[in-house]
Amino acid sequence: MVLHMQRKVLVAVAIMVVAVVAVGIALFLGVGGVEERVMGQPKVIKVGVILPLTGRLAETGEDLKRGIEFAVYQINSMGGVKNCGGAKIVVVWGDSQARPERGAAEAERLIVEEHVVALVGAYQSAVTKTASEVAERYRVPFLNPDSTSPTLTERGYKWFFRITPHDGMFVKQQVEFVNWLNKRCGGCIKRIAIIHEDSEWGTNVARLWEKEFSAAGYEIVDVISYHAPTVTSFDAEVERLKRSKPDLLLVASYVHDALLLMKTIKAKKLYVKAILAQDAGFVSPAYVSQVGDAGWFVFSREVFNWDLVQKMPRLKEVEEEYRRMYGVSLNGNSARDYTGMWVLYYALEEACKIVKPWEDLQKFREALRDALANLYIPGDKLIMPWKGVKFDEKGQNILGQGIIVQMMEDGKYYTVYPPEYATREPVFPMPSWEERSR
Amino acid sequence: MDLTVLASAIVDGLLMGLVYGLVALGLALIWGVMNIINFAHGDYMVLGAYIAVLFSLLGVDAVYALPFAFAVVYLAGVATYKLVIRRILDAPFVSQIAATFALLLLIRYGVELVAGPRTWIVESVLSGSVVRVGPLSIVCSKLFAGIVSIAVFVVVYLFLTRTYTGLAVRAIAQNRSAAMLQGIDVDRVNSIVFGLGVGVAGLAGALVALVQPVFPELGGFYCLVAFVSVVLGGFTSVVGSFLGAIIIGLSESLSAVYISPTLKNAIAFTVFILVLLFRPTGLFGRFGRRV
Amino acid sequence: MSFPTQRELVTALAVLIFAIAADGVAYVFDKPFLANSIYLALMYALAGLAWNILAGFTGLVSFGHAVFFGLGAYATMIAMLHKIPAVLGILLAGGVGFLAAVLLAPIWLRLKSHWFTLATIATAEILKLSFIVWPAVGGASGLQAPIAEPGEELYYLYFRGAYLYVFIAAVLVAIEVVVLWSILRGPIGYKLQAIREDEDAAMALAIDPLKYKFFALAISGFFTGLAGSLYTIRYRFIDPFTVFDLISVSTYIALVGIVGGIYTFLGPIIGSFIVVPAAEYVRSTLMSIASRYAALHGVVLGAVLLIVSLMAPEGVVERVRAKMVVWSKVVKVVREWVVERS
Amino acid sequence: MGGREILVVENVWKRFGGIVALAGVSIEVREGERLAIIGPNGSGKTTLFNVITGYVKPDRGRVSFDGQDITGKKPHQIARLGIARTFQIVKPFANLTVEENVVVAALSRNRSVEEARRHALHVLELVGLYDKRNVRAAMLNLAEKKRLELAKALALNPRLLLLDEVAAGLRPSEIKELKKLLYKINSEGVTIVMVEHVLRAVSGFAERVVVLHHGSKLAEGRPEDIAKDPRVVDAYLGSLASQLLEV
Repeated sequence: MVLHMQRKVLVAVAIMVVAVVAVGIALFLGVGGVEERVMGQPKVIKVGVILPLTGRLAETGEDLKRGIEFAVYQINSMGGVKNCGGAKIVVVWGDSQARPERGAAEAERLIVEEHVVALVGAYQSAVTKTASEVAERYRVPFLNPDSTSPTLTERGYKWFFRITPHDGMFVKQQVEFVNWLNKRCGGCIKRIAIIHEDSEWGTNVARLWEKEFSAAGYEIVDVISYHAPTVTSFDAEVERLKRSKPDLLLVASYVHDALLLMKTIKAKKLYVKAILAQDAGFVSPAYVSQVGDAGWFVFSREVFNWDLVQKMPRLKEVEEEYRRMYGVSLNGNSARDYTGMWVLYYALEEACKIVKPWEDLQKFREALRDALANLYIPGDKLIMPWKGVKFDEKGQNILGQGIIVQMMEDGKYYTVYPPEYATREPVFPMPSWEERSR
Repeated sequence: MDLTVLASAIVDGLLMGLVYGLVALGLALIWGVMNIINFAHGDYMVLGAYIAVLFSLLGVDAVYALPFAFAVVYLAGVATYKLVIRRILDAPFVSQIAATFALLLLIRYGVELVAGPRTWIVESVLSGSVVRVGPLSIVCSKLFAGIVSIAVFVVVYLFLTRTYTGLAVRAIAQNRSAAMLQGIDVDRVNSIVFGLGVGVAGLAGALVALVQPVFPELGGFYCLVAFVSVVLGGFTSVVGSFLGAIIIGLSESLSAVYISPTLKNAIAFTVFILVLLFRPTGLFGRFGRRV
Repeated sequence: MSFPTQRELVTALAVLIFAIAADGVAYVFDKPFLANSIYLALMYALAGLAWNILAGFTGLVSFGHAVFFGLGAYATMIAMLHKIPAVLGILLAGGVGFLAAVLLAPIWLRLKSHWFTLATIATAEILKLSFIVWPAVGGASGLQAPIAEPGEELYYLYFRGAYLYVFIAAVLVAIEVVVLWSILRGPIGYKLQAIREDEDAAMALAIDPLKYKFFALAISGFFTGLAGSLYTIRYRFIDPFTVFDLISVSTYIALVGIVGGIYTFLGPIIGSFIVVPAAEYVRSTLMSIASRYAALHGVVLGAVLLIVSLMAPEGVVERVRAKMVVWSKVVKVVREWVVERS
Repeated sequence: MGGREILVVENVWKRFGGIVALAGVSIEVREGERLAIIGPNGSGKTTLFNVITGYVKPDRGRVSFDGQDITGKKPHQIARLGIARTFQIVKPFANLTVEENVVVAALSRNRSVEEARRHALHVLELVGLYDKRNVRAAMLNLAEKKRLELAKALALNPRLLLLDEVAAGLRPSEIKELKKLLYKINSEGVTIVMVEHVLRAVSGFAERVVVLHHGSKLAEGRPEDIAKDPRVVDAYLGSLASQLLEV
């Protein structure tokens, strides 16, 4: 009996070894040979879009998705990609669930199973990191409209293109903005304090702030970090800020910590001449609707603002149609992803001149990559407050820029900088808490 | 760092510690009586917080939500006991962990399913106002939360020491089979204890909603803090856990100022492991044991 | 009873062959999603088996195996960044997991039951927070491996799709299965189970509990470290939030063990191949029916766990086996009855 | 009778909080002897066993086994030296089969599981549990569990066997059978020390009886003499009247 069993085990192990070796050889011979089959139906160009459609960022994902959908709707109703015989763009969605490894798996699925010509996404920098790595591996263009971590374009990728400005560019612009403000009050801003959440984003931003602002001659008097998922109180931190007496407070926060911080600043009556936030929590709908007067006169860096319609005729048109379709306004997220899809469209037109995706998919992807690398779109064709779109050798759009907005007493943000887009004059320095309660 | 910052950190730590104490107290009570670790404890707390959110959405001041938060979560606790906890009282340790962990997932994501993943802020008459004591400014809602915590703690303490049911609870904590022999309806008392334990946490949740924004994962952090407090307090001691929670609150706010806000939880956990190693009976092991 | 039987070994290896076969099918039909699910299942099976040598055989229930998983993931990543071949990186991950277990043993093993569990959770959280503020390992930004140059694919185990990775994972699990199986059938298996059942009684039988717990913890750390390296070689980007996560790492590792059944050697493998693909499937279908509500996934997971812990606390494997015993008895009775008649 | 001293307990003290469990107990056990230690509840019998087997560290005093000082050694080290014990509250490995339970013990003397299993089956035959070898230990009744406890101890091949109330809870017929078994074991050269609550359980078996009371030795001698010793009667009376009736 025992012997009998042992023989069974031996046989099983033998089968296993044979199977393993066989499959192994098969797989190994096949490495690199994963050639995508030619797509069945012509006249369609498939684009993969990876977004956090479920999970913690599902609400943001919804916004981003609308931006993409709307752009695709406009492109297709204008007659599709003309150089490809009016082929319609079809979006295949991938859900990152806000997790890096899911993003990678979805990128793979879209490339291999769905045969997309390019990937667009993926909002969070960590997810963009893994998803674009997969794209690089498969030699598929990855167009990123919405991640701001500077490291993304420092990796030397050849298939990665970022449309949005990154945090480094934003910070440089913020320094310019503060210089500009400072001129208005005769150099009243000298001391700067920073408070930031401690994930990759907040930490990077704080590091850049420290570097750029000290380089510009400001004194960094305090840098405070906190762990957003567990923060329950800012009392000690605000007390510390009161002591260090900064003229300007720089903040990088997510939603609930931003709310808690502003409420605490109000309750403890911490006064600084200006507070400048790095969007994120400060421009989220949940923050704007709930912060109340604690959030008045706070500046925030933004990529987009509702009042830009007054300054940009093209945006006005798009915004009205978008509102008719979805019942909500464009915001920084939907506008950037909308722009991303249009940028891709211009590149598709160029690539289609060389080869059609249904003739040779991989060759088309290469053509698309080249088209993106050589692309120039002037600012007046965009709905973003940018000078245009042009990628440098790292794949970063060098013509993008941010704007600075300020929350006024009606609880809405207004653009105050750069002057050519401003709809209001900045309120600066902030009125004191005593003046406000009157 | 000067004295005002220190004093402010102490006051803040103390007040947050009192709220932590309410969460920890219920955990210790359940643990002491049923010998069950309720991994979902923090999420029952969040239930209470969402009741406060609901009140403010309906336009009622969230302060009035406190008794309702307690009552609703108490009932939820009794139901949980009857449906789940009762069946795992004598189950292997792994099943107990798995079951309460399952409760955690159910409540946390159930809440997210209903209320969405967004962050809510609760307004009340107290929010925004400040009490000034010398150079210190104390946020009113936090002061209120601290005072209510003390009051609730006193009520629970009196319940355990002065009422018949309280005596029964303590008898079961001492020796379950002996209590059963004396004719105590262990099952009924257990259901009360579980309801009370999570109910107090629910009340703490409503208090938390007054002082900080509310979101579905909020409970995880409070639960960990409660565990640490309970360990500090000598495991099953209600009084000890309450004191332990205050220590955690203080150590947190002080380390946030003097070391690093990111590491403040790491410090709490380090304290936790050190206590387990060197004072396995907790800091207040003998004081107020099993009360 | 709970000793690994030969049938279990055969079944385990059969599951692995099946996994590789399914991987082959996924490859032929270009189904990276399927291959990825298999890969994840193997990764969790690797860690789950390692977890279970503690929980099932020694009675130490850890909810902090992210410690070893995360350290293993970081070890492999750092090895890769230093241009060390990935195969060595994987071994290094095992070594780091082993070392971490050895260093933690004096702390963890002084604690029992709940306290052990809590200490494991706390340790994982401490590590996570420390890595967040530690710039040398990338801090909160995490680390990403560079793209391998053509010709370096084998050196860095850099492949397209999950297909070849599944193969690597299956080999690692197979090694683990054979190693653990032979260890647990021998004297050590008996002694570990004696410790799990009653430590005092085990001591009276000349068993040094500390020695064997230490052994179990070290082995567990080693293989969980390997599982962490699987994460790194496949996804090539890690950060403290992902690899030290309480839910998607520590809890999932325990979950596959609990669902499969902790008193059976096979449990974690079966559990992993039930839970992981099911969760992946539920997720991908949920997306299409209720895109906003990933929360439903959490609720479903909670419901499954609750049902298993209330209805089948012994795990799925034992459940099925019990059913099969009943069934074979029925068959036997019927057959005898038929034989008698004829 | 009359071999050399195999176990020497010298002036052992143990205090738990405010309670003195052992107050300077000294006992010598000779090789091959059958010794019984009796005493009323709380007289320190089990604590004494726990001190000898290393589960409890004495505050003062010394325990030596076969001329070697074993005070402060760990239980598993002491078991390895050849002292086996049973527990008053039985401690079977509930989820293992009877056979596996004994194999665990036999593994302390055998390298391979196969050898250990052979030895275990032999012991199971001896204690009469052979037929139950494939039953989960949790399924046994109390008498069987006590026999399993004994089997585990025997599988260690001990030189000294410490039995903590093996007779308690058993029916008279079962006790008789147990005694027969113990005689047999003893005749093979194993020294036996048993702790019992009452004298009757050890009469006719023990060659010598030590009476503990309030943690110190009250009397020592042959069973017949002990039964008549007025101090012993007083001790039992003093502790609990009803217990006397059992004597």
